[in-house]
Amino acid sequence: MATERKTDIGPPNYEKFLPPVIKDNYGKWQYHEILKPGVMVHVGESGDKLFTVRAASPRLLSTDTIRKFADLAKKYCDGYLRFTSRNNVEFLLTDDSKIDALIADLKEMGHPVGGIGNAISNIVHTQGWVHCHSAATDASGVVKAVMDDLTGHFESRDVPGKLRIALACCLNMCGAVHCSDIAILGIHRRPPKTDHASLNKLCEIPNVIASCPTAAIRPATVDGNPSIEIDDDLCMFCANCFTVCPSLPMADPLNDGVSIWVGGKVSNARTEPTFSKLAIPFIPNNPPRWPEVVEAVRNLVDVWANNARKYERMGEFIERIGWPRFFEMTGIEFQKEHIDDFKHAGLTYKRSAQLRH
Amino acid sequence: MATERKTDIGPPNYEKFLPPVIKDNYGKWQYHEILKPGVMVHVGESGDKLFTVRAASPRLLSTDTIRKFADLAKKYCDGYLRFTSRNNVEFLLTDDSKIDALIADLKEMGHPVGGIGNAISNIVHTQGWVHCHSAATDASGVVKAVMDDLTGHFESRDVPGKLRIALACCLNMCGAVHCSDIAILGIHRRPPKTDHASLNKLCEIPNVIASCPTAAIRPATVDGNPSIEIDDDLCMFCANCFTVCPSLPMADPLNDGVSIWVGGKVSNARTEPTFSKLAIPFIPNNPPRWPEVVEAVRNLVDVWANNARKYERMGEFIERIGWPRFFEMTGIEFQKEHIDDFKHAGLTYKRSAQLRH
Amino acid sequence: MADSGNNGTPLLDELEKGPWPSFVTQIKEAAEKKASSAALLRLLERSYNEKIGHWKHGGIVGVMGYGGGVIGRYNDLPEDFPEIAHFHTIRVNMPSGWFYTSDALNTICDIWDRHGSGLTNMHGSTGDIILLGCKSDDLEPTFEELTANDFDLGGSGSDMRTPSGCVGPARCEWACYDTLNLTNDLTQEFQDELHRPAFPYKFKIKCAGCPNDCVASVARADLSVIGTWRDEIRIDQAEVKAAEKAGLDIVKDVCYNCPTKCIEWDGSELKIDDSNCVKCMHCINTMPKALRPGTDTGATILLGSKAPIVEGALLSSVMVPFMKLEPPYQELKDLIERIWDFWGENGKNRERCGELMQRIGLGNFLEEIELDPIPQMVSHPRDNPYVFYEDYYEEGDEDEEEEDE
Amino acid sequence: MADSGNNGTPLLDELEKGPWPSFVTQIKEAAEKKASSAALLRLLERSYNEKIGHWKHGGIVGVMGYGGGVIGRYNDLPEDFPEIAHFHTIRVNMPSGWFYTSDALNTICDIWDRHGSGLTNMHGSTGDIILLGCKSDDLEPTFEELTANDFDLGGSGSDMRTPSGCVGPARCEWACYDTLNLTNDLTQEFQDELHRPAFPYKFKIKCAGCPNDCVASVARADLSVIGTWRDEIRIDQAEVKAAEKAGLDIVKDVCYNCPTKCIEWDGSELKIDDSNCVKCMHCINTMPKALRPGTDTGATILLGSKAPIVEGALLSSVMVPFMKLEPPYQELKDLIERIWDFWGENGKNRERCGELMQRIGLGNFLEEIELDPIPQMVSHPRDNPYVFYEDYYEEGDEDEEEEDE
Ligand code: SRM
Ligand code: SRM
Ligand code: SRM
Ligand code: SRM
Ligand code: SF4
Ligand code: SF4
Ligand code: SF4
Ligand code: SF4
Ligand code: SF4
Ligand code: SF4
Ligand code: SF4
Ligand code: SF4
Repeated sequence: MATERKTDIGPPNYEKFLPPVIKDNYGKWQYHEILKPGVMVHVGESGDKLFTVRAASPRLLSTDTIRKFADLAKKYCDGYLRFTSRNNVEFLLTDDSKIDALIADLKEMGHPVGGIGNAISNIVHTQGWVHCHSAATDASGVVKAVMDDLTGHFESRDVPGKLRIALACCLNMCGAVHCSDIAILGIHRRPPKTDHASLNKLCEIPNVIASCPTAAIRPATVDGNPSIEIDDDLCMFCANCFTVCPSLPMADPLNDGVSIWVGGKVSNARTEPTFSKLAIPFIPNNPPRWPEVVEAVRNLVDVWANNARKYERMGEFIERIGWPRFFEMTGIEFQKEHIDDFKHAGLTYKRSAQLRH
Repeated sequence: MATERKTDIGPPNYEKFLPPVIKDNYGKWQYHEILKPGVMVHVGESGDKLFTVRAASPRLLSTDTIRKFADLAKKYCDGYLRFTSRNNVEFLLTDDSKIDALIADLKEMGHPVGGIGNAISNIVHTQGWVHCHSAATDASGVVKAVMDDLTGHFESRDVPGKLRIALACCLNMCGAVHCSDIAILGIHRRPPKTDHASLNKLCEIPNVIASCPTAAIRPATVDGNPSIEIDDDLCMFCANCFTVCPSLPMADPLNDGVSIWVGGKVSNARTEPTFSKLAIPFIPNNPPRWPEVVEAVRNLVDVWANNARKYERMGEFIERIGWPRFFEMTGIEFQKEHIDDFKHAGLTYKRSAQLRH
Repeated sequence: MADSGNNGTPLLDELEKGPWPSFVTQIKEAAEKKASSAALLRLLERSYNEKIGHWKHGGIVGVMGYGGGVIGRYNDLPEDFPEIAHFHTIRVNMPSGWFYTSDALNTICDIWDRHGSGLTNMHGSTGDIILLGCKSDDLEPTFEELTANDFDLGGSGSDMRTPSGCVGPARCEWACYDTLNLTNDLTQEFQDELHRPAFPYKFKIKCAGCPNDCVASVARADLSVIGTWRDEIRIDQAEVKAAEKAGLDIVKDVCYNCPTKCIEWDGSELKIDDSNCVKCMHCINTMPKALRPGTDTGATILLGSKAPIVEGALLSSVMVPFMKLEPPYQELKDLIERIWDFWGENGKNRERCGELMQRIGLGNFLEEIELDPIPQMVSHPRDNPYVFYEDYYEEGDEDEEEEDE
Repeated sequence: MADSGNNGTPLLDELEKGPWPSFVTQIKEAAEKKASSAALLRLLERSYNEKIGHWKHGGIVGVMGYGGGVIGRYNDLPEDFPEIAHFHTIRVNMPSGWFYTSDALNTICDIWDRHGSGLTNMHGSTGDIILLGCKSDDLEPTFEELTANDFDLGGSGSDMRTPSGCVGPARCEWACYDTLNLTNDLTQEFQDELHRPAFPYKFKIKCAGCPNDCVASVARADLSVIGTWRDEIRIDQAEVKAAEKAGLDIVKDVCYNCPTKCIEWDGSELKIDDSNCVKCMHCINTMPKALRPGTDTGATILLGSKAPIVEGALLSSVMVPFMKLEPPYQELKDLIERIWDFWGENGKNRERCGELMQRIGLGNFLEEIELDPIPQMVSHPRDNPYVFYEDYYEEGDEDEEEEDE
């Protein structure tokens, strides 16, 4: 039977899922235009037109909702739709007269339309308390609260350029927050609590020791058990030890929370891709709606939206005005934590006299 | 007697050596103008004028020559003169009618006048074989040969901006070549030859081992003597071990030579201060006139002089055209050696798709 | 916060308010049909109360013959929440470009309603369809139904992860190669590497059609394929004027932002010095009707990006500045194989490719994967003098220079 | 290359050709009068022949009561070159700004002709007058004559090195503080630190009057004092026009090169947004008659530059963005003392101040030297998440938040 079991077939070929207008104009699109928030048209060299309507999605979807999207696609798009790399849903129409009805249906369903062009799009995010053992904060809840506050910028094109927000619930950064205009990053702030009883059973002590990048972990015998001890001063809470050993839990309601980072990007447009930099070292978890995080993101968005030049991404804006001014304008206090002390720290010291006074 | 011995008096107060026109206009200069190569005037708010004539110096000076400078200063400048931070001599005149005669005398003496403004000034350099145990090349000889070739650019203002050349005869970099438009750097390319007989007598083995940044040095017993052994593959020829231990000589006629670096600067003008980058990994020592080095520097100067925009320093020029083009234009072959592999190497990899094709 | 716990979800209910669609509503929808999702809802409310997650490290679970594609998950309160004592994730390889028909989506929903929680992520960060939560016993039946319907699993663990690509030529005028075809082709070519972890660590591939990099490949893929061109930007001067008329300040908003200042506008003609253009896309982005990438297109191949654990985050760096990309993509596949061979033999456990490259040095790495060093691979040459010159002359070497006399 | 050696210096003679003044001629001049310099000439010729130097590590030599100021030097062929068996260097502290009278120079020459080789460097890289080569016995008499004539030694070894400064207010319209006075004042204040090595390693101070940094302080001094201003650039609009008339392309050559693009020229008025000006000097440099730094002047204080051995070269980094500098310079001296105290206690042997700062981290270093962290000290905040948060709550801490019920 094993031979008949289907394996290694790979995903279905995408061609099966392309609407005729795409097949006809594949690789021959000439230009696009944004018609209104969340709606754009791509025009082929042939003159054919493809209309896209982009709707918000919470990403965590029940099969019911997926079926509803499928129904809408049947109703308006001959059954063709796609998802985006930021987890929005895109409906692909050839008949522009159907656009408004589709939008009305989507709004009715509770899915704002927007996110195209100079707008704030969906937040790339991760599992959080919904499904991951490693989380220092929830993902979906923070995202929901923040986007509730920013839906207006999703549904319009009233900001200077694109602004990409991402969230990752721990330093593993599955949300790849390291290159986002605004990144929300779950962090632990307390060294792992060692379960000495189980450690030697569940984990290989040499591996545990080797996992620590700062050499904070030493072998030790505790209550007669071979175990480890951790030098608190050397721990920077990366959780790599926990990843290799479940007996070293990091999660801690009193000390977990989020940090906020700014100014990263991945596109090559104008400036090269760059990492996000620390803006706010720590905000405690405050479920269900993390009001301090919402407020902090809103503040960053406002400072950028009100002061950036056209097309200027967050990081480009900050580079132009200088970090001191950024801290001034946002009212964020600059602290020791902002100063890099990792491997390449020295390269972030200001090594010139080019300063505003 | 010890109490009468004069110590800790410090240098003579500079005020003693300032000409009256400087005392009168101290801190009240209004502007300057370059009148011709090597000659400038500073005009005080008072209207007073101070004329400066800058003459080349080999830096290594006999007392005879210094006395000749003193005589010229007496003759033309009421006995006032100074040296510059790049080791040129500056004659300070109040009477501009004397300038030409002074220049004539200087030329007669064999000292070209120039180096002011957009010109190539003197080469900051070091001891070399004249006086240092650490040298991988001579200093004065290379400088003389290179400047013979560039005197034309010292005596005129025919280049786009300032071009600063420096030479250091070993990686200690007493010439501080690390931030020069063009840097000539003496390098060893062979691991130290260990004098096992003397090592344990002259040096402390633990110190020697600790001195090596790449941990290439291990303790070893050789011919019955406690000594060290060096893993050739780990040695990058920094000579730090030799600095702490004379039994590890680095100098080696077959393998010593110079490398050439480009694009550093220290001023804050336009762009921030920056390090020089490797252009040519190795040119063997070829005394007395190092023709290959002269040729290499000339080539770099020419490419810059012919293609840079006004005020553009070497590094700014290269950044604008891109390093690939720099290698193309100079005909220098890009090799493995150009790729950084020291501590922050990863930060020099090209991490974007912004490329010229 | 009085009546939290089993009697309701007051904290999560707060997250049903507001204009953005709510994941809580989604879980509630699934909870109507599925006891597991109902349990998830309660567990999550408890996490919200306690400010801590309740999931444990996964054990090794999966489908027969595969080492990847399933993330094992167990909660740490199995007595209180037996319905989700195990609650594994199945990663299903999405179609390239995330294109679907309604029918295909419904098929997936049918399968998942039969075997799992009825909850998904559309999509996971790597690009997979995430089927969120099922029991160990349901893995194999789900897999069987998926393959029967042409779907297969994605990657997890130390294998090639599910490659992804931007919408590309299907709906973008800037695609410089066929991102969907390449994504699909590589996925099919490397099925074994995708399903059976045999690498030192994960290996991700992302295909972006142009330097806008709409799949964040430069930051999130070990192998980043970024479309580009090497001839001239195509200009429609009339449309440039039209763009200006429509309100674009071409000098300030376009030329001024060009990273190499190689584009000039004098009010009547747009001039681009293409030899200095670094293909950043900005001018094209701002005038999509007037400008288009050239026609001699291909891609830049970059290697090594990853998240920060544990040596620090990396962006990918240039391996091949320009490669033509036409099926069967042999040059690219050969390069990938050489990289895998070397990494497979020399990578330490849990060492990503980009980390290996940094550890041994780009110069050495290039030698091993048989690429010549070129200046395009660095932002600038080294600025420190610590060069490991590889050879030196010994006394008596034939190329030794004559000593005097 | 037949007759090299004692019969002549054919190789060095080659270096008397050409337009640039020749150091060989200088050595020959001295060799006329001094056997030691004649020996040096022959030794050097031998080095040119053999392509290798002939100097050895110096032993500890010096003048009574001082630990620095003399570099011991011995050649490795003392039998062939007995005249320079020892050939030590004396570092003499130059007057600030390298200003001299003819008489002062002649005095030095007289002393050096009496006791040494008759060879000098005017000046050494750190700034000292270098008296190049004398015997051990001549050290003390030379010193005595120098001090009798108001000169004293410079630094060497693990001490404060001879501070130096640019020509500054003596002949430069851009000096933002009195570089000569500060250089001299610090040198006098710290005589003990200059002459008696008691630091972990050397400590250099360089004073540049403005951001042009004509003494390369940012690259070559542990403490870099760089003049700057915090009010507006003074503009003489008429002279701006004159500069344009004289051929300067103000937009292209000036505005375009402004690092923050805060300067604009519309053909009639030059406008500077001083709040965004980073005091780079470029516009002032290009139009010295039209523009001048502001009048509220002072300096940026930076710390830590050095050559590459052995952790890699460093540029100095900002400690105090703006400090007023008036005699007696107490604020600066206090800062220097705090830095020395901390470095003295915590620096490892041969660890420069900038290396210590990097090793323990700028944040910790600032705490120790009692400066508050401010964003001006970094080019950007950290981009890695590895923060050493210093405190955490323990269960039961009073500021612990309420748990439910
Ligand atoms: C649909 C999608 C690709 C896909 O396969 O799913 C897509 C589609 C388009 N992108 Fe994108 N981008 C998409 C994710 C991205 C990402 C990735 C990300 O956000 O994680 C980036 C990189 C962001 C970054 O740098 O951090 C991205 C950077 C761009 C840029 C460069 C913007 C910039 O100035 O930096 C452009 C050009 C522009 O907008 O002018 C662009 C332009 C476009 C265009 C106009 C291309 C075209 O001609 O069709 C498409 C619609 C515009 C829009 O959304 O504004 N797209 N685009 C993705 C939609 C995500 C969403 O739902 O919001
Ligand atoms: C005399 C001297 C200071 C001293 O105390 O000895 C000096 C004097 C002046 N410098 Fe300088 N600089 C002197 C070394 C330097 C150095 C240090 C070095 O070369 O090691 C630098 C930094 C170089 C670097 O960045 O690598 C330096 C960077 C400048 C600059 C910035 C140039 C640039 O575009 O980057 C200016 C402005 C200019 O030239 O327009 C400047 C301008 C000036 C002015 C015009 C200042 C003035 O108004 O008087 C002076 C004469 C101009 C000239 O030489 O062209 N000076 N100047 C030094 C002469 C050295 C020599 O003999 O050639
Ligand atoms: C599901 C997903 C997040 C999501 O909600 O979308 C995810 C979830 C997990 N990731 Fe991830 N990663 C996911 C995309 C990423 C990405 C983004 C990407 O692929 O574009 C990254 C950053 C890019 C990268 O690869 O570096 C990422 C970097 C990590 C890391 C850090 C790896 C590193 O080398 O730095 C870990 C830790 C590990 O591998 O041990 C990790 C580990 C994990 C584990 C398996 C936790 C663990 O250690 O067991 C998470 C399982 C959660 C769960 O309960 O299902 N995940 N992970 C994403 C995969 C979905 C999919 O297949 O489509
Ligand atoms: C004489 C001088 C070179 C010159 O020809 O001008 C010089 C000569 C020596 N330097 Fe230097 N350094 C001289 C300025 C410098 C500079 C430049 C500067 O001060 O602006 C530097 C780079 C800046 C810096 O301090 O980092 C410099 C960085 C070094 C180093 C590397 C130090 C480091 O931390 O990286 C060493 C090695 C050491 O200290 O062991 C060194 C060591 C030496 C020694 C003492 C060699 C030794 O290890 O014994 C040389 C003695 C040569 C001799 O025979 O007299 N010298 N040295 C300069 C001092 C003259 C003066 O007092 O005016
Ligand atoms: S970021 Fe961390 S907590 Fe979140 S899904 Fe990834 S591994 Fe889990
Ligand atoms: S959390 Fe990171 S730094 Fe802390 S002990 Fe574990 S591995 Fe080490
Ligand atoms: S650079 Fe090296 S060889 Fe030259 S003087 Fe300095 S220590 Fe000596
Ligand atoms: S020269 Fe440098 S790298 Fe080589 S053995 Fe000596 S200290 Fe180590
Ligand atoms: S990466 Fe380029 S080709 Fe792909 S969707 Fe984005 S803009 Fe289009
Ligand atoms: S693509 Fe970018 S680099 Fe090229 S011309 Fe346009 S803006 Fe300039
Ligand atoms: S540093 Fe500034 S003040 Fe000093 S000489 Fe140079 S230009 Fe003048
Ligand atoms: S000093 Fe520099 S930054 Fe300031 S206005 Fe002039 S050019 Fe611009």
